[in-house]
Amino acid sequence: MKFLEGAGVSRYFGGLVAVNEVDFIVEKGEIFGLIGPNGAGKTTLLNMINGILPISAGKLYFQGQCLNGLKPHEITHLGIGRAFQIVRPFEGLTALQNVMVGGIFGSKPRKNTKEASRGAEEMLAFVGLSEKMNSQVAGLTIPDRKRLEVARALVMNPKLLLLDEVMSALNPKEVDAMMEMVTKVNSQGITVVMIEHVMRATMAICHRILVLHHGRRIAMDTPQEISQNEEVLKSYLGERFARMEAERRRTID
Amino acid sequence: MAERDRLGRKTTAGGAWATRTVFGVLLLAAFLVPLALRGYWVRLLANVFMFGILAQGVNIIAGYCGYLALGNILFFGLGAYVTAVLMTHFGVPFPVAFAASGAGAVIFSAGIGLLILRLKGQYFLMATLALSELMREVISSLDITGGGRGLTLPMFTGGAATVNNFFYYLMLLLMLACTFCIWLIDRSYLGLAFKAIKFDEDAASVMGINPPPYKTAAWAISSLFTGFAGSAFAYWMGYIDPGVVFEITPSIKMYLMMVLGGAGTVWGPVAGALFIELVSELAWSRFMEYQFLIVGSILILTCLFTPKGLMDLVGKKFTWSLFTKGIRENKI
Amino acid sequence: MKRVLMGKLLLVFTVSLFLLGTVAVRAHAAQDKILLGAAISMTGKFAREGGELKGGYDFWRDWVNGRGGMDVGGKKYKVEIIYYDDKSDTMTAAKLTEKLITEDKVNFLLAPYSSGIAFATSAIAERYGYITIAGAANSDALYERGYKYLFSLLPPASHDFNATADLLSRQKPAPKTVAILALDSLLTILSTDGLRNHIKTLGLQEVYYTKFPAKTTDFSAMLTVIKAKNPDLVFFGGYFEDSVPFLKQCKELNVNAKAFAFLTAPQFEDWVKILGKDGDYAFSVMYWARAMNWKGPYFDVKSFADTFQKQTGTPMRLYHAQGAAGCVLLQIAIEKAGTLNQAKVRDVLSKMDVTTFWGPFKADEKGKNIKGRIAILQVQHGKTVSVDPADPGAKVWYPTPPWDKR
Amino acid sequence: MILQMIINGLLVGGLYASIGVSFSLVYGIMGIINLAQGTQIILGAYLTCAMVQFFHIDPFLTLPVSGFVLFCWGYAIQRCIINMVGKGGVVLTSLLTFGLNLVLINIILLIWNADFRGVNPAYAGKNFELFGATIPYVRLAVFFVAVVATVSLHWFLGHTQTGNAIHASAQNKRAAQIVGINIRHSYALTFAISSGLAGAMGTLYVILKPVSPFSGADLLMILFLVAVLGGLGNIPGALLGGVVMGLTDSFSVLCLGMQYQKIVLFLGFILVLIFLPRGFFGRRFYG
Repeated sequence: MKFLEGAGVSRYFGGLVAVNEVDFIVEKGEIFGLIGPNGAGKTTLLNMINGILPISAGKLYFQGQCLNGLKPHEITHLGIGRAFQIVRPFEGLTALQNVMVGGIFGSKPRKNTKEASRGAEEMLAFVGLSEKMNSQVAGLTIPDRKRLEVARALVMNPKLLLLDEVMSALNPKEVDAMMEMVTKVNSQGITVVMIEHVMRATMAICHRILVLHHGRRIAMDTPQEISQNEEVLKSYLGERFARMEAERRRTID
Repeated sequence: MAERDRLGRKTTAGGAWATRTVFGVLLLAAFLVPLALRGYWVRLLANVFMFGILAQGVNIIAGYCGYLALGNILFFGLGAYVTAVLMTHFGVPFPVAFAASGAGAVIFSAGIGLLILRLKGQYFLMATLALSELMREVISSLDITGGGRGLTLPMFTGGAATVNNFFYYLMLLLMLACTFCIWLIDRSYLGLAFKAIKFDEDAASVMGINPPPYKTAAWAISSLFTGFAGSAFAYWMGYIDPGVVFEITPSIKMYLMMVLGGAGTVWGPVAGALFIELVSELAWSRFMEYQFLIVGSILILTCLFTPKGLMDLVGKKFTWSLFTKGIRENKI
Repeated sequence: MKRVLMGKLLLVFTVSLFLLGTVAVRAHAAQDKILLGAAISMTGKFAREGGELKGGYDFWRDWVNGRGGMDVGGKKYKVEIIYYDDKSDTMTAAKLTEKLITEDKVNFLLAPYSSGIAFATSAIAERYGYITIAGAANSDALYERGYKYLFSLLPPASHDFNATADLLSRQKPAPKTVAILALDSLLTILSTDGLRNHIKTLGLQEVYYTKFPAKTTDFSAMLTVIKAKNPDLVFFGGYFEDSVPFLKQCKELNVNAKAFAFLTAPQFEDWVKILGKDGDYAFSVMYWARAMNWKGPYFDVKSFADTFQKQTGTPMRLYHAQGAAGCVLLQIAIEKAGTLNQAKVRDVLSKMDVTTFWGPFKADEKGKNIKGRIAILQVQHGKTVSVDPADPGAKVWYPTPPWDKR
Repeated sequence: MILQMIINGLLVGGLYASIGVSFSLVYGIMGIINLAQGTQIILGAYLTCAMVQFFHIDPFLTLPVSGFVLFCWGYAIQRCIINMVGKGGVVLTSLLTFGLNLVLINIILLIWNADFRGVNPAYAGKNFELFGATIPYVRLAVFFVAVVATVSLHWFLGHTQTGNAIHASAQNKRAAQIVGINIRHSYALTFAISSGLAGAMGTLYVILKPVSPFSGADLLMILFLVAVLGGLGNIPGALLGGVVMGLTDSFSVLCLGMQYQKIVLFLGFILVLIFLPRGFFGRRFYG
């Protein structure tokens, strides 16, 4: 039984094919990277995994159960947590309440508020937001919001955590902190699927990477292999690596 | 000494004591009003309470859940007609008809809610408006409701003072019950679920909330109290016709009250109802020709400067930047 | 927490402001004044009718004060009227009626416009034992509730159309078929229901009947159906805003009948003005017409219209007269009773058999005016002419020529 | 009779469509439900009445004037007021436009009082026969003007630079700003076009039917129905929505009777919402 498996997963928007017959397998316990240029269908794929978008064709299996046709909350209750790319906290609530929503509703028998409140506080401490627990999220900075987003997903005790660009718009120091956090989460036995444009982080912490281009899978391999895959280099990495290389040389010189 | 309630909001022991005192005094005053004031003011206040109930009704579905049920007057009319039909054609006593009105409204809203609450906000808004128009037309074309001729309910026996006091207390208690209900919701997981749905329905469902049952529950509660208010109104007025109970103006007025007082707050809509009715009263008696201008301007100014309601402003230091905060946040 | 506390304080503030309002009571009427109160539609859907009613009340007040006031038990009282706008809204009207009684402590109430509103206000007046002389609310159902303090100036609404049917059935060539259209509202349904029963006695055949919903502005589909039925007479039970588009669309679709009969709409100047010569030949129900030539204690029909014109500078219209007539009736009853006591004035009213410039008044036990009469007008050359009873030299124009031959 | 019914339906539908289009435009571009739109139409109607009364000109000639006045009013309102709450969401903007609606009603009341107004030019009601059906000239002209307005609006949005700018603002606010589109201006322009159209339609409306300051509320329901049936924000869709509504009106009277006309209409509308929430065309075009 595979942990998470996609077989010929596709999504059409009218005539537009956003995700085109993608096959992939995520093993239990790994950090699985998802990369590709803008519009490659990465977020669409995640949206299908947790049920926000219906799957147009193909099948998705999580621990042997078919995800096709399930509602988002049902998928969440199976143990899949999600952090959004454009952070979507509930603006009118405090940070603590935001996390509590996940705490209360994230698992099948609903938790009571007291228990959830305690769990949420712990989770906020874990991501380093204890001090801002009671402030309205509208006032939080971007890095804080990203942390909150991760906390909201984690508090549901997921078996699988979907992270959508949690490191974009962070400075190098903050990226380091976030990388550390992701590996820490992973070391607790939570499988992670992450979309990330910050190649430094992806290459460093992912065990395997799936590369999408125009909705098609063009590679799925270890970071090492990916960085040498010709097609990947041509369509996506090339440009970035060239830039990275150039930068590296400049610093060396 | 800061403590926290179950949802992690800070409360202060001293503050709570002072609040309770003020609250108790107000409540007591509200119960004693009919002893001190004359007919008109009792009626006026009963009217305010009725709008308080209606505003609280939309507060649950729109203020908490973010679903703009612009046609919520539908349940008011439904409640009024259930009561009127039961009392005139079946000789049912008022308390029974009253209960039946609430039940009717809930059954209707729950049934139809499962269908139309799948719609996104703006479509839901129009669907409710169309529903209330549809209900008006259906009632107009039925025989049992008297059609466009309306229905005359049995008279409430007793003198003018008895009648006024009865409806005053009925409306007051209904409003308090409704507010208490919202207070309970606000403190419980339901309130969190409602607000999560309001702010971002997709995110809410990813966090394990199944929106449709929650939305339907919110609308059902909303319709329950609105239906009760309609039932009491019908008995109070003694005559109803479709034009009276499905009027669109009150429908809009209750939104004005909710937003002015503060959408998604426990007491805001009640404060809004009090404020609006007071202003209307002043506007009517002094500036008859400018009444729409005044009410309209208040509405515009509210939207511009206090989009979160008056309750959001109290206790804050008044500065220019607070004054223009709404505009700074919302302008394009 | 401070915020919540402040919230409560705001509430306290609002409440006290509110209570302050109660203290700011109107300066009470001096002893030698009679205070009357009226909650009337100055805005909203009945603004036009309400406005005219108010004009009539104002005229009567100025007139009576010009004579030195009302004579009650040998003492002259000046008259003052407090007005509120009920916005054509039942709930507001009820509230304001209660305000007039309990806050302003008026001596007598003057009636609002429309049966729907009168339902609510008369219920309140009844509880406080205040008389309502409904000048412009004649729905039969109003008077079936067993109220003691409610009187109607007009004959019951269910008879509204009957006189027109009588008149038209006497014309040559005799009409045979009738189409009846009714706006779905209290008064219009009552009058068309009455008519539907009445035409059977006249040997007319109903070929088409329909109710139409309020706020209908497009009748073209309905007119297409009517055209196929080709009725001799069309009775249209609707108000101003319904009848104007109806008649325009009749012309557009070339639908013609031997006669078009309306309720009170065509007697409004604007109706004739908007429709121009397309309005000619239309029949209108009128509760009062100069040709009726009633003679009353203070005015007869003609002198009332002249005095009104002279005193106010505006031409007299139906609801002016209706409003003033209600006041005059009240005045007669009060002066006859010689007291301001509601119950005693009420007793006088219920037994009174009197003819004013408005016509005869005699209430049955339910308060309906059983002696009320109806006149019929027809629009001729862009003016309303009374054809039954007939103005001097007036003739009924019948049948209506085709639209392109007018 | 069937032919006459179809023609009636089409002609009424044309009028419905033309007033629905202006509403749909504002919703499609800015996501604003303009509750003042009905009263804006009424304002246009009153302007026409006033001009006809003072200058004794043909009502059709007043069309550009009432259109222009409302255009300026619309621009000012959006630029100075509605833009200020633009990001506040549908609740806030709806309430704001409702406030505007009340203010407008009061302005009309102060200038013209509560009377019904109408114009009735000499040629109103003239008609001709075609295959046994009666067709009134004025309605045909109104239908024609409405269709021309809708089509040219559609063309304007699709084929001119300004139109493209408006279009872009609807698609992606941020991106439009980046490429140098003054989004405040293009929003104001959109609203102005919508108001101008409303003013012009007011002229057409009052030639057919009398209006009072409170008629706006009744029109608003028609606006909703037409715009939603065609798909919110979809201009050719609104045209179709109007025609479908007109035909429904006609045939419900023929088949069931006048009394049930509105029941059929609203029931149909709710069913469409439930089963085809994006209208007949979906929201392919704007927003």
